[in-house]
Amino acid sequence: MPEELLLEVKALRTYFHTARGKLAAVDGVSFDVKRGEIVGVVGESGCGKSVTAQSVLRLLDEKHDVSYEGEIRFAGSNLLELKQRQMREIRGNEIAMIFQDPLSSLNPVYTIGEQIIEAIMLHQKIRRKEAVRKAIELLRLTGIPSPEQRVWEYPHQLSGGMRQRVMIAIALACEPQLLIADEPTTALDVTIQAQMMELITELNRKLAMSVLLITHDLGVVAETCQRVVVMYLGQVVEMADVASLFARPLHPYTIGLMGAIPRMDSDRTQDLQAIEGSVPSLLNVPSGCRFAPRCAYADEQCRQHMPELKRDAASGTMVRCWHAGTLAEAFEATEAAIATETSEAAERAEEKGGVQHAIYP
Amino acid sequence: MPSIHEQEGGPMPLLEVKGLSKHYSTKRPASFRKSLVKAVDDVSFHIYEGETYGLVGESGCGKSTLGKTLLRLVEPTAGEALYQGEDLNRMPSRQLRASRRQLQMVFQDPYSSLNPRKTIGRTLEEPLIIHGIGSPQERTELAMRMLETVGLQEEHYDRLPHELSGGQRQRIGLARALILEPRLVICDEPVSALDVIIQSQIINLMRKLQRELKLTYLFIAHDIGVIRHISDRIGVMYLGKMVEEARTDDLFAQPLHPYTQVLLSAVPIPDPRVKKERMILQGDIPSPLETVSGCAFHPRCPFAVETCRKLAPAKREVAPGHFAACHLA
Amino acid sequence: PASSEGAAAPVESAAAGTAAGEKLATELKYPLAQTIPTLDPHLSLGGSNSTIAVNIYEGLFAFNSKYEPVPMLAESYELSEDGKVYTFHLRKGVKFHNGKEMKAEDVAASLNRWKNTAPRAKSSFSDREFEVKDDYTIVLSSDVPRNDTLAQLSHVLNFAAIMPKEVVDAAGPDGVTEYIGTGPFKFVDYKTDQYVHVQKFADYQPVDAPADGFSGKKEALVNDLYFTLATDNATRFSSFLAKDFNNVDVSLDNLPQVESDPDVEIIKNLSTDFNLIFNKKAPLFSQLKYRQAVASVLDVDQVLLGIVSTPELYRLNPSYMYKENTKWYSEAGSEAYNQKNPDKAKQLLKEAGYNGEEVTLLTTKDTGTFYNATLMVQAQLEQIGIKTKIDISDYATMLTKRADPNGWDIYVGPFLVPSTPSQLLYLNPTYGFADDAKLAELLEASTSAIGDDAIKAANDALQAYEWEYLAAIKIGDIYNYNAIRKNLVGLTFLSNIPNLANTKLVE
Amino acid sequence: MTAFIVKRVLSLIPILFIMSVIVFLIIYLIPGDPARVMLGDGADEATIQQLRANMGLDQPLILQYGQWMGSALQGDLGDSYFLKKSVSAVIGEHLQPTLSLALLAELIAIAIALPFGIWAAVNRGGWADKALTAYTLLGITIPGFLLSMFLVLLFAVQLKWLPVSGYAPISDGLWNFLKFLILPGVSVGVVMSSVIARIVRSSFLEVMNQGYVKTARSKGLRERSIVYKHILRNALIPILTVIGGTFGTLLAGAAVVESIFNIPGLGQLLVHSVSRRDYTVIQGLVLFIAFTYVLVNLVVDLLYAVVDPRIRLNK
Amino acid sequence: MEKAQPSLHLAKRKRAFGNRRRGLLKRLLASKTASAGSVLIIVVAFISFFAPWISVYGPHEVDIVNRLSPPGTEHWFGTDNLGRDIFSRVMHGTQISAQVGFTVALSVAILGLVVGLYASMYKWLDQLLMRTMDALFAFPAILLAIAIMAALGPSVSNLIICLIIVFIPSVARIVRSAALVAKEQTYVEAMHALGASQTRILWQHIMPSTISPLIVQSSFIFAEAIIVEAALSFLGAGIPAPMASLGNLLADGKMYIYNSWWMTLFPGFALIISVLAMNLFGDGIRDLLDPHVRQGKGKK
Ligand SMILES: Nc1ncnc2c1ncn2[C@@H]1O[C@H](COP(=O)(O)OP(=O)(O)OP(=O)(O)O)[C@@H](O)[C@H]1O
Ligand SMILES: Nc1ncnc2c1ncn2[C@@H]1O[C@H](COP(=O)(O)OP(=O)(O)OP(=O)(O)O)[C@@H](O)[C@H]1O
Ligand SMILES: [Mg+2]
Ligand SMILES: [Mg+2]
Ligand code: NI
Repeated sequence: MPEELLLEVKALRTYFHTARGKLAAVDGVSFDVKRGEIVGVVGESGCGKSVTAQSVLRLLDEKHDVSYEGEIRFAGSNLLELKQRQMREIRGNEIAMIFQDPLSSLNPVYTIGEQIIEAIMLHQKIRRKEAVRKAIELLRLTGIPSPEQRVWEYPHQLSGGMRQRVMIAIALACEPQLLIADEPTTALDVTIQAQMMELITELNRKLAMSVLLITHDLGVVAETCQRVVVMYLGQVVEMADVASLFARPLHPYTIGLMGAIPRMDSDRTQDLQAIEGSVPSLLNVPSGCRFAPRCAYADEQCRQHMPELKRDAASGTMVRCWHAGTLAEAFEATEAAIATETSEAAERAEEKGGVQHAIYP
Repeated sequence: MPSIHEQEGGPMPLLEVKGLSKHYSTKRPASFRKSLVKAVDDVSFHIYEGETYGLVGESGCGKSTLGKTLLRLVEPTAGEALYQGEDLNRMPSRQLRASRRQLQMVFQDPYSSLNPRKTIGRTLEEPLIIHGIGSPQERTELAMRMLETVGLQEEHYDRLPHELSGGQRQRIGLARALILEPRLVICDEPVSALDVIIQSQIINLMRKLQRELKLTYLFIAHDIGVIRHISDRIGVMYLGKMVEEARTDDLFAQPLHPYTQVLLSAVPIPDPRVKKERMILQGDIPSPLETVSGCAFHPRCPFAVETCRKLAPAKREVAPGHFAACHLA
Repeated sequence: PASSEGAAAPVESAAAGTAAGEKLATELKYPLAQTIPTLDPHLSLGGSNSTIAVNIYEGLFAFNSKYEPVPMLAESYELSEDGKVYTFHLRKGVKFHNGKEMKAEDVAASLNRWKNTAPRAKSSFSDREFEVKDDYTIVLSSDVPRNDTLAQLSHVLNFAAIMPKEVVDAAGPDGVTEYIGTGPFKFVDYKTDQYVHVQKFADYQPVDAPADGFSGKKEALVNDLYFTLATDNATRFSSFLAKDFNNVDVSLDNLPQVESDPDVEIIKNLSTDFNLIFNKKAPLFSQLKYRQAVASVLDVDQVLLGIVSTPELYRLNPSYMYKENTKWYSEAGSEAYNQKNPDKAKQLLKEAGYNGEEVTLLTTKDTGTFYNATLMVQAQLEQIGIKTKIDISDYATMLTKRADPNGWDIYVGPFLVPSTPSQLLYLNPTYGFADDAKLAELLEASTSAIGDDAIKAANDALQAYEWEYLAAIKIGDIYNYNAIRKNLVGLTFLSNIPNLANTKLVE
Repeated sequence: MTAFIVKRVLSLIPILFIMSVIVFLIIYLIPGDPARVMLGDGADEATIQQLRANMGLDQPLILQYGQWMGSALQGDLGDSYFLKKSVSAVIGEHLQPTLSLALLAELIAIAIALPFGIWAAVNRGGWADKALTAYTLLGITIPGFLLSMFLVLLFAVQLKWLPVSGYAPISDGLWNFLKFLILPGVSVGVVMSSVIARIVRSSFLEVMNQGYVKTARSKGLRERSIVYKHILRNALIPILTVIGGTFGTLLAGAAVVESIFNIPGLGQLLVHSVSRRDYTVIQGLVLFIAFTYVLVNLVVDLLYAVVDPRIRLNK
Repeated sequence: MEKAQPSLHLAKRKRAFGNRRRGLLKRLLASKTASAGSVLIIVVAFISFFAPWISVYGPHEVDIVNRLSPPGTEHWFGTDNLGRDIFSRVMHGTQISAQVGFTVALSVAILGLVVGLYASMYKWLDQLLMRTMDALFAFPAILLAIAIMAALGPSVSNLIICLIIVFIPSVARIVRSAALVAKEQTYVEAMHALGASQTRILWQHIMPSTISPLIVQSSFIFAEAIIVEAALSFLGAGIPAPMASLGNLLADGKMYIYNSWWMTLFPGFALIISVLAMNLFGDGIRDLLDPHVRQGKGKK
């Protein structure tokens, strides 16, 4: 049932109660993940991706720090209404998470093996010896050399990338239905990154594991995701399937995002393209469209009124912009130019292909 | 932009590394045998003033260790690191502390490198206080300006690290390194947690600072696009060793070492329409825990010949300014 | 328990006073409130020591309840006409715990060691030696008559215990290493800081006289006797409540808890006297006027109340002897006792030219009573304008400080009950450095007097002079309460030392 | 590791040496001497001096020290003036009760402190936390003798479940041994537990918000496992230190409780020895306590490295 | 790229700067525990300071006729076995004990912090300092107290010296343990990279992680010092007589606990209040320094 909704986030608001006041880090986010689907989440740093992810698992300190509003439906039940004990059944079992910060997310006083084994034994009824074997296997899968030995090392003895892979291994050990991966490959070199994404997509295919992939690497998004959610300042600004997003981004922020990717063929003497200005403070959000202060196309309407997330008739993309339609056309023009460049680049790569094909028959 | 320093007979390099090694010995469980991790193994290179030296390599190949060893945050096992002709490894600690004003580091792990008890403002002012720069007022002002510079707001001044997002923390790390206006900054993945827009802003900023202040960067990153954009020269590390070193354009035009070739082929392309054939490395993944005879890459190298299995290749200059450690290059 | 009544035959059918049908316990635990510095009876003055020693050892004589010496190991004695030569005839067939028969050589060795080590014995025996005449006869002679000889030999503190010669010869300076006597109980072991275990001595030879005080017939009515150390008052009392002990000293605070218990008898024991000692070498109190000033102001009721908190537990007594000690009790000079006359005191101070010098009161908190008494005295001194300071330290430190003529003025403390004036330490230089020719002379006269009337006269003169000279000021005598379970039969006390021979525990 | 232990044990030698000198000096410094105490109130000066001479106390300090050191080096710590036994035998006798009491009390303390402290930390600000504050407050302020008296009154005198006081060696049977130790164990344990519980709470608060706790939670671990496995071990170092400290303190003897419960332990021995100036015993005891304390701390330090692999001791 | 925003006005920044400082003070006041603690401390200090004026009886004034009288209008807290007014004695006792406890706790905290921190930093110092601490610990308090009192004379300050020596090791060890953990954190490495001196790292970055256990331990030592003082007093090595201290009062009360409970109850109560005040204050400070707690204040 590929169309079955596994996770459905509806108008989620996550508030932090700080000394400076109540602060909505996530402000009305809605999206869904279907069973077996890989959904990418991209967005400006600090826009609330990690908070959204952790809200789904309700990992934030509800006693003191946060409160939620809205609905998070997972396999039919609203997670926000569950008791902590019921939540525990879901965590790891149904939904697993890879954290963004690998060092502080690993317990410094246990070997990585211990931490992986713990996850394995928690969800699979097997004996420890078997679990050890599995842990080593998982490490091997994540491309960590000499896993038999590494498994007994402590987090501080590993490199940044290795720690990240340990996090991945822990999450995969749970064999969840939904994997939330918060920037799982930032510390990995491209070869290992590719290997990791391969691993994840394979599990996705084989076990119909859904993935919510938070990343900054649009390359990874393009290669692995089926749908993409674009966030900006606590809100979803655009949501589309991957092809149409890259082909026809509608929101000016998304357009800016596409333009800022450093390309392999860019002019190195030039500055990279970037959207001017910075994200406004969460304590002081603009009343209208949240992107308006930085948007080149913003007009009075944008500054006064917050646009709703609406379906764009042409592409089926959900977008939060008053000018979605007009902007798309403007983008397509530039896109065409880039497309030719890319295909040229691809051709060039093809020419040097001798080497590559020699390696990979 | 290749700079004049790279030409033969140019001025003295700002940083010259000779035969630097860092070996960790770790205890194996259930046995008293110790094993040696050669995290950095006999690495030599140099960096000129005002240039950006990009460092790429497989995860776990020793890049971070190299960076930390250079600044003597971990004591090297062997070798020297000459900063302006003076060996950092032999410098008395007082002098070393003083030179650290000019040598800064951005840590790979942004959260744990920030003191969880200090507000962001305090963290940013700390280096200024250490080196006795400015009055408290000026320091505050400088810190606030730095916050804006890296795309954060004034409100973040009073926050604590755990109240920030990953990318925000990373920017704090960068801001802390840059606030001293150092001469050499070792950036260990300074932009990995940033979205491309802020990443672009930061990279542009770093380049601007470099132009204005003649900053020198040792830039460790996994994002080939970023590395390519910012670096003047690039070093490729594999298993603790420097396997290739060249000017950026040369490297991209003509990668000599097979590992470099694999690396470049694996770069994901941000276009769902292009389905690229990626090179996936075969063979056993090597480990710095085991000593491999011959070339460290041979177990995975498709071209490996008998010599590769027996003899470790030395780094040699294949083309002008283009070094590689491969028998076949 | 009721079931045992009449069923079992008495363990000790021969025991004196054992009623038919009684079942006697074979084991008795007796609480000891203080640690035992040494088990050597000759060495120590401590009460704990004597409590144990009187069961293991015996002397030539023992006090009866009137503090009169009664022969114990001695069969009889003779005193020469001039009162200078004592001849002691020993009982025959008395066995030591090691099986050896007691002979004159043992007695001479023991007593010569005793007189050389025991502080109390020193003044009266320094010029005399116990000599062996034959196996069962000992002779003691001196240049002057010594009317305190028998009392000294009877006293249970610094006990003139008789032990085998070998033991005496083997003794080091810090005491004997074997505890062998002739008493009704033999020493078994001393578990440091836990208990001393003694056991009925089967070959014990009692004297054939009624038991009175420590004199007369003794019989061990329990097989095993444990002197259990319980230094904490509350613990001792709780153990009594829990029936671990069958007798215990009771503080005023605890009294209500046992008073109403029909199984418990509360008895009052004369426990000690209290005296105020002057340092006669101190700048102020070397002058008689100052001592008189203190004597004038002193309100002993208050001080005694301060010590025991209830009028029930003290009695006024101007004599340095207990009233019970009929031979030596004297009320001479008692006008000076308990004057409560601050005006006179102030006058005396003025005459003496008191100028606000600070008076140091030496005390210790190791036993609460010293301290409370000192505080009360302090309050009274301050009342007449004497500036005071309390120097409080632990007991050992206090002992050392007191031996030093510098640094203290007044010390208030109890004195283990003397039986003759020669044992009054404050009358000689030991305590407070009394240094007065007339006092020494009168003291000498009181011990060398022969005949009851002569003794009484000499003693009255001595005490009258002491109230003039004021080496010390008598404050009074205090009692303590003892709770004794009714099934503990026959326990008596003398000078607050229990006599456990003839004591039985009915189950 | 072995090198570290060896070095640490060797470092004992100078400590013990310096301590022995200091103890000697202190003993010389404080007034009072064993001869006077032994002879008691009213002994005359000559006798005292004679006994002092016989005990060798009239000799110059250096000479006394030399003699003591000489035999100490041969493993002979001298004889007790009062107990007529060798010091090592005396210490040996008093060690078992103290050790038993210390172990039991520490166990009780930990059994109370860990769950209670954790519970309070997890419910920071809640009523569990307030209960802990009240408990620790009472635990630390109620004098040991009061608690002991209360326990005795209730369990020994009223309920008659346990004996009032005393001690039986373990060779008398386990229950005989334990029944004497339970009440003193509890009264010491309660005080210790309030010391430990507070540090448990505060250490827990330090680490409870770390990232790895989130990771553990996201694995679906039960809260118990998270607390006892992940948080506890990270919070353990200060807790271990305090446990080590309290245990060390207990090994030096709990004089008050020992005296109330009549347990012939090192604490009583020390107090008695000090009060009667049993120099050789004091000397031996101080050195012994120093020795055990160094040992306890060595174990604690070794545990640091076991608990937290990042801590390197021998570098 | 040129920075787009106009830089903030200096005035505005200054305001922010001021805000931050005020925030700290405000937080201190806002912390319920800390302010409750401070209030209690002030009350205790106030009462004990004005004790001579509040009570009609002197603390050493004996009145044997009225000994052991229960609390009433005449003697609010009753009298002791010598007829001394318990109220007055408790007030004076609190003053002296709080003074002893506080001085000892504070000095021990400071000294223990220094010793523990430096021991954690240098291996050779560690050996030297911690072995010294072991040695200090091994010295029985009684022996030390008797010796110090004998050598320097009995006085409150000498008692304090003795107690400080007794308690330093426990604090030093706990500080060291926390510092050993903190020292291996990456942010400490980062401070090295910035060129911070050892001293700075020690005091600015490692020290804060030791504060929490330090405060917990010190607030205990406050109570412990008062109680140990009682034990020492009993051996004549405590606060010189006839000064009243809470410890002395409790020890005196022991003899009369069943019938004259007021001799124990009131000093005990005073002790609890003083210790509670210190603990609350300590807890408040601890919470202020905890980054997570700081933030959590917002909810509700
Ligand atoms: N504990 C907290 N208290 C207050 N604010 C917080 C807290 N945690 C996060 N925030 C704020 O919430 C916003 C969203 O944070 P989040 O971590 O979700 O960002 P993100 O999208 O994951 O960014 P990045 O890509 O940089 O990781 C940020 O502005 C951050 O500063
Ligand atoms: N403290 C340590 N003890 C033991 N081994 C260590 C230690 N630190 C690093 N290593 C090992 O050194 C090697 C190099 O690590 P390093 O962190 O330098 O890699 P890196 O190139 O930075 O990798 P990444 O890109 O994943 O961050 C790794 O094998 C790692 O396990
Ligand atoms: Mg994030
Ligand atoms: Mg790294
Ligand atoms: Ni250049």
